[in-house]
Amino acid sequence: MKKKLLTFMLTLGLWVVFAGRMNIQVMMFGTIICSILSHLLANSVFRFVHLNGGPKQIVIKITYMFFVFSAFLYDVFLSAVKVSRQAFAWNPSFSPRIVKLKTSDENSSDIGIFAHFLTCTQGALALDFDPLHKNYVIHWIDVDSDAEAETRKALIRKQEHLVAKIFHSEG
Amino acid sequence: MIDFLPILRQIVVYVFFLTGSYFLLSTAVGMIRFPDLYTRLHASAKCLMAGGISILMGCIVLEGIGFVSLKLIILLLFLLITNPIANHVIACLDHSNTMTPNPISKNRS
Amino acid sequence: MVKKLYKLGLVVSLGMFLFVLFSDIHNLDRTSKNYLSEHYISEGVQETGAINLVTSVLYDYRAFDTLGEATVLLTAATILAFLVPVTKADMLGTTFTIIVYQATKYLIPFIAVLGVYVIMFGHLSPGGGFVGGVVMALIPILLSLTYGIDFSEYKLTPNTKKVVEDIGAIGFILLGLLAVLTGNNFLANGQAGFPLGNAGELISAGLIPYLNVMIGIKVGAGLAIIFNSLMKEQ
Amino acid sequence: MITPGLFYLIGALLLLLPIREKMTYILAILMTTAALMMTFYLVPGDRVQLEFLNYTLTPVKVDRISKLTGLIFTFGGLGSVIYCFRICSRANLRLIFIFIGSALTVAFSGDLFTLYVFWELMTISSSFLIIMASDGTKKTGYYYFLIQVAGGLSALWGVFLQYAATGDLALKTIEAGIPFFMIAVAIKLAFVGFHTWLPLAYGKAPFYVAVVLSIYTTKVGVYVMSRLLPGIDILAYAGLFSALFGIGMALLQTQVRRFLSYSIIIQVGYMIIGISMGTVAGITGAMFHLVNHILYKTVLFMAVGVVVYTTGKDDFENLGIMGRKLPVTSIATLVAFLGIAGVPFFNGYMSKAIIKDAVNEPLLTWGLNLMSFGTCLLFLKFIYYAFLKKSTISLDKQPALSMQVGMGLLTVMMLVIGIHPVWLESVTNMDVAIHYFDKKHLVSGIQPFLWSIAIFILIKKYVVKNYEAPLPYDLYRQIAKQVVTTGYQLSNYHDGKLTKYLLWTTSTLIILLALLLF
Amino acid sequence: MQAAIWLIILPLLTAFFIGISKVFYSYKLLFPLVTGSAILYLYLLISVIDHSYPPKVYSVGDWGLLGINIMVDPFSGLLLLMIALLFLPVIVFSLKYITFHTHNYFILTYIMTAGIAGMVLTADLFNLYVFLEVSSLSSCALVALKKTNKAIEGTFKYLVMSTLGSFFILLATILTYDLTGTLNMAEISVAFQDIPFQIKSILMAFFIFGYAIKIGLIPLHAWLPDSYEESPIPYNVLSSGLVMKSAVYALIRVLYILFGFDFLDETGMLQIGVVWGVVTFLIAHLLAFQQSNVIRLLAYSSIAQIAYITIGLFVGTERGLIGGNFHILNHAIMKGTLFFVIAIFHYSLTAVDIKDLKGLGFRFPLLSFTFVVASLAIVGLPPFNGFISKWLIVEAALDAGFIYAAFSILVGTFLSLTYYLKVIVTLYTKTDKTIEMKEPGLALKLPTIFLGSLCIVFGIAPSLPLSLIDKIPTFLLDHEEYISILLGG
Amino acid sequence: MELPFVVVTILFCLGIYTIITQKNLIKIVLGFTIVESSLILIFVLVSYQPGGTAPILDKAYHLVVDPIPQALALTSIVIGGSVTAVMLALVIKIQKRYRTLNVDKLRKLKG
Amino acid sequence: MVVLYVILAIVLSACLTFYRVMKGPSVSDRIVAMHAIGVMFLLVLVLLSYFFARKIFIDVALVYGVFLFVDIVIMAKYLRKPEQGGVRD
Ligand code: NA
Ligand code: NA
Repeated sequence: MKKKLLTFMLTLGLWVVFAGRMNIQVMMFGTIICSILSHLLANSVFRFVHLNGGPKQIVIKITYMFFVFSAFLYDVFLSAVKVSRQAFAWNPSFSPRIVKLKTSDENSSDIGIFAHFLTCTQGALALDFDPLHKNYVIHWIDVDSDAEAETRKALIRKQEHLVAKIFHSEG
Repeated sequence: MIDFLPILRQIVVYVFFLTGSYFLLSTAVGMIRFPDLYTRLHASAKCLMAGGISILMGCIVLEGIGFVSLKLIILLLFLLITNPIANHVIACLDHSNTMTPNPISKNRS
Repeated sequence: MVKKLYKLGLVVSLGMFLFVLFSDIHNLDRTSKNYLSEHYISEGVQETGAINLVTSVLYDYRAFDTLGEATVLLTAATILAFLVPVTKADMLGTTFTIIVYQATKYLIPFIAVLGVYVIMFGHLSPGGGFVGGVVMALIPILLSLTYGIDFSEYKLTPNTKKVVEDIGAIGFILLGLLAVLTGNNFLANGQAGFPLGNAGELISAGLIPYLNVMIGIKVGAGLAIIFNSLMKEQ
Repeated sequence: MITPGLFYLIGALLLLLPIREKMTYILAILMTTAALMMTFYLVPGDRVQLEFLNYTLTPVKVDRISKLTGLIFTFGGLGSVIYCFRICSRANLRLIFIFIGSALTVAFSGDLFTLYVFWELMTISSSFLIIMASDGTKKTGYYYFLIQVAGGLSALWGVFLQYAATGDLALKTIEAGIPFFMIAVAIKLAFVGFHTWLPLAYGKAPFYVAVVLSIYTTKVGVYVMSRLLPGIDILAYAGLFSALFGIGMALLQTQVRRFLSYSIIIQVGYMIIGISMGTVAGITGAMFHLVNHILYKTVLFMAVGVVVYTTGKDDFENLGIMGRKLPVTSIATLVAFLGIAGVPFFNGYMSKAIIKDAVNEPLLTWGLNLMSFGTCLLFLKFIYYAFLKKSTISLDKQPALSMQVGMGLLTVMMLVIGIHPVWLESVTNMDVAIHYFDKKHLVSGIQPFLWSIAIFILIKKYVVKNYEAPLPYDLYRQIAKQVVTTGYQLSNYHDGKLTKYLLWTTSTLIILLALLLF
Repeated sequence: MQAAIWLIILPLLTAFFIGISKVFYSYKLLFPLVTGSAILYLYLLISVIDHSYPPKVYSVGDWGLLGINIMVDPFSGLLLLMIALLFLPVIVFSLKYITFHTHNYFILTYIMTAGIAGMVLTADLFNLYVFLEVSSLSSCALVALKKTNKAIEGTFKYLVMSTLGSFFILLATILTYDLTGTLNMAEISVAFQDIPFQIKSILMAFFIFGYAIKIGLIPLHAWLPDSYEESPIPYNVLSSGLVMKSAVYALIRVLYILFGFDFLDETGMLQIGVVWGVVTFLIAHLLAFQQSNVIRLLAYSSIAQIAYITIGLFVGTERGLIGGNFHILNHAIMKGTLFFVIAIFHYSLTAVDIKDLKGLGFRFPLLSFTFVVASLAIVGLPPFNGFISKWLIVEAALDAGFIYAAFSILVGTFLSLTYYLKVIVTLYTKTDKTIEMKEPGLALKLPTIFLGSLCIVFGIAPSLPLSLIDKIPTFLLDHEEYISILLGG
Repeated sequence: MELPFVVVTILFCLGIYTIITQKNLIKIVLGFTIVESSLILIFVLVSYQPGGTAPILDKAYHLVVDPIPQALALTSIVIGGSVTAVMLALVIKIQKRYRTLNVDKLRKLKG
Repeated sequence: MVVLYVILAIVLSACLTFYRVMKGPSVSDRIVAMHAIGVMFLLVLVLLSYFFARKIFIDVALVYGVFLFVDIVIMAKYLRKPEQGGVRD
């Protein structure tokens, strides 16, 4: 029921934004349509998301999310600057390598979301995911030494933990 | 008294547009200049993303508060979700095609 | 070699004829006003209640064309449905990772709302039944792409899609026949007394939104059939 | 008033009913007799008019010539139907009825449209008679049908030209498109060069079909020629040439029916000459000759039919069955022989006399004499094999009674006309003012016959010899082969390659554009 | 005139309902749905044909000249008459004959018929294109129905060619709109009077090219026999009877109404059309003779017959139009009969090659007789219907000075006899082979004999259809009348 | 204003050229889509008016383009798409059956 | 006016990126480039709605974005090398 409600809220929000207006007609249609949609889709969308916290926890989470999101945006720009510098460099040099990174996440939502973090930030690229061994296959664009790779990996693990914290409830 | 806010807003918009154009151009240059697929994917994943975000942010600021901005935010979120996926999908295609670490990546140019 | 040259000559001469035609048309001194489009632009909103004139042409002035076009799409879907073999199997393709699965999951409600919005607001903003239907069709298409045809057809069986498509087409005709019930011509809208409402509102333009919905349903189902059929192989 | 042909056509329809065999005979006799009676009581000058499409058609128009033709057609119909109804199938009888009915309708048609329609109907029904007869006649039927339709189409083209020139479809002497009518008639008449179908059809078809065909096919041609193309001088010489060619070819035949077929060409020569004179006497003579010819040639075909029926073959040798075991047939054959030879007091004599009288060109007169002589010579061969030569052929089965009745009927009529030729004139009100049995005619009639006997005795071994029939050169087959080869080449271009088809398509577009712009 | 719109809606509704009934009721509902609808359709057709003179206009959506109009005049009445004569027999025949993809067959057949009815009725240029596509695409689908290799190949060729044609029609349609600012045929026709010659000629060439592909004039014909060969034979009845004819109809409509007779005369299109027709049927006859497959033979024969129709319609006189239109009707009937008979042979003993027909004349006497009648009719021998229409065409051609065309038609008649006779002779050749065969029921025989008897009836009493056809030239040769009615409606 | 027409002409002819010269079935289908797009482009050109925008008459417009060709274009796109889909389905089918994409190998029907 | 310059800049980058589409060398390269161009055009669409002052175009951009994504997914799924089951030339 919670999932349905959440889906309903989200879709209704989308609907209102799309409609670009708030009036009785839009809300009426929106209610009908979004309830149908949430009825149909809720279970498949939020299959692995557990929503067992009170409203307070949700508020905290959302604040948390906002911070992470900002940091994420910042990271995106940072890595973009790195890459674009390479693009305009007179003599661009790369030291690419492909590594496997084991993840501790059990939740597929987290795995999916973390792939975004991997790809958008860090100069990394999520190439593949091996569901059997829970290995990300990652492509790094500028890693010179093994030591640097290890520090990077550590960084990634840290972030992974962070992501898991937001989306995966501890209960 | 000079209305300070619009000018500030104008400046912010300019800055966003400028960074956006820069990142998009660097995407294009990266696309041309980068030596192999994966590095090009980096250009596509990061510079393009940043460029897109910048331009859309610029538009949002230009627009101000309203439904249109919300729409643009949704578009931004959408790009944020789909762009990495798209890149991943392409990478995945190539990765599963070759099944071996890319030999080109050993070379330094 | 001679054959290739001959073909090239043919095409070049065709191009010359076309160019002559176009430049003739371009140089034509056209003083007379194009009364039809003038009328549509100046009166269209009042007459049909839709502020998107393309929609008002598609679903009111020339709604009959739309019926024919929907039929073409239905025919294509029918052909593809029977051309593919009964045994189902995915066409060989890259299998995606869990990362894609997750993204698809979150995208589906987004696409659904977008599709419904495009369909429902067809008379107010760019879009309409066709585009919206295509957007809706992306849902089963994405399902097929990421989870495979079997899953997609388990969620939405081909028979369901076929029935939905037929219902959309029948609905379109029945809406057109509503006007006949009131003693007017087929597909009449404002003339048959359907309230056109205030132009620009969601509930306005008489039958047009409902026609849009029907076409949306039909196109969505039809395209899904077409796509899934093209993906299958023996 | 209706055309007598309608009786036959209705009869064909009635034959569709599932009636018993006896009823079939009764029906056949009833209908044929009714047609005969009807024709007899037709009054020259009667006509029926009908609105069809934008034309006023005259499906029935009676005058003396058509009445004469109609009489002999219906009489021949009676005889031949009686002759064959026991031995042919119901379906074939139906076709025969349609065939005779159409021929009769042609004879009474008053406009070119009706003429053409029933002309083609004759073609169709006779072709199917040949095609359906047996597996051996398929190719013959195919050939026959095509040739006849070619003739018909030629006539149709003539009709169109005539209509375009005169705005009238009435049946009268043709003004425009004469060559096309000539071709049409020539094919029907089996004129030399257009004769290829005749020996094939009559030689291969079942004997009863040959009997029926021989009565009408060529004779309708003669009738139509008398209507549409009278008085064209050059045709007289052509007719003579055709007849002489017929004599030569007939001499070389080993099959009796083929032999009789070529002899038709000779006899038709007489009629052509008569019609080409363009005078009343000439045309009347030709029409009388048509009557006589129908009588004796039918009887001869019937007799040969009996031979085929009883012995299974129609080689000259098989004729030997006559004389001893087939009395009626033998008598009929003799009468017919004397008739065809033009011996006085037999029927051929009168019409030949009229035609000779009408001709005043010395060359033609000589030609006629030569033709008479040739005919006699040829038929002496026939008689020789039938009655004089020793034969060991044995009878397989007795001829049907109906066959003999049909044959007898015609034989009696031959004798009547032969002995009292004026009767024929009086029946049809066609007085040619000629004393048939005065000295001049008697002498000129008997002379060729006597000469031929003398010559026959002199060169008997050359005449009665069974020649190796030469392989006929057939121009039409050669042309057809060329056409089929062209088709084959064209078909080869359609090799299934879509690119090729698309190329044709685009080329067409450019050509079309060019044509329309410049 | 409400009935006119039903002519398009009813088949569509039926098709959609068949689609639904397939899922929920399988075969239970098919028979009543299909036959009931076909009978109702026949009733509607007759009532519309009855009111086709004087012409009437029906404005879809009540928009008048602002929207799409459909119009019934004698010319469309003739095409509707053909649907009336062919559709119910084909449906009855197919119910027994079609044993594969039955639902799809009927869905597509109904959609195709709706498309043809739409093409015939519409007075709007773009609407014409839309319905043309409806009918061509469904027609393609029917060709592919058997899904054999040949069927797929034939469909592909058909689709490629037909789409190529459609492109040019669409191109011409767009440009026509650009030039005139309207899509209503009457308004276009009025506006076209001021358009320069050169533009109009090129546009006309595009229209002609596009439709000629669908008509199958040589050398644009290659798809036609290929698409016929492996398609379900009852579909061929509709294809040669209605699909090709509707393309002819559309072409004539466009040429005579949009461009007008005077323009056709001026550009020499009449001459081109007649010559094209002559070339087409001469070659088609030669090709037909080469075929060993009866269906291909009949397909080539269709091409030839369409060429006769083309000549009749391009002669440019009243008589020519009457003759051409009568031949349109007659060809539908004759070819329908022939295809039906072959379909029965195919149904009973899967015979499609000429040599397979050996001896069937004795096994199926009545059907073979029907075949003979229809083939003699199509050859153009009296006293059957084909003869009358050919007579009219030849007369008109002579009248208008096309002597070579008139003469060639007679030559063509002879050529066509050569191959039809080949088939007939084979039918009546005895054979010792004993073959297993299915007994064709009344459902197969009745439609065949119905059409076959029409060959005779229309031959003996041509005034029956001609009373309708005689009124056609009024609205084609002088398009002013058509235009004024359409503008007034 | 001549340039768009030149482009359209070139595009159209390119499509036709592809159709008639290419042997690969997929490429032929591509040729069809090229021609189709050129036709859509003509629609756009026909409806174009200097300074005009999309014919949606909300508050913010001053000059709009002709809506009719736009509607017709939409119709043509759908029809063209349907046809292309059917063509592709047939191509797939042919590939399965004939094991080739060469159009010249499609020669079961001839004569 | 600044919007126009931005649009021009984006179009320029799109044109530059098109070089990669033409050059390849692998299918994946082309797809990446196509995707980049697609995103650029999406941005152009958004900016055009400002240029023409018609906000409704943003809807178009949204729909286009969805299509773009699905397109890339389809291409990635089926455009593979022949030896791995892709469509042969
Ligand atoms: Na309406
Ligand atoms: Na439409």
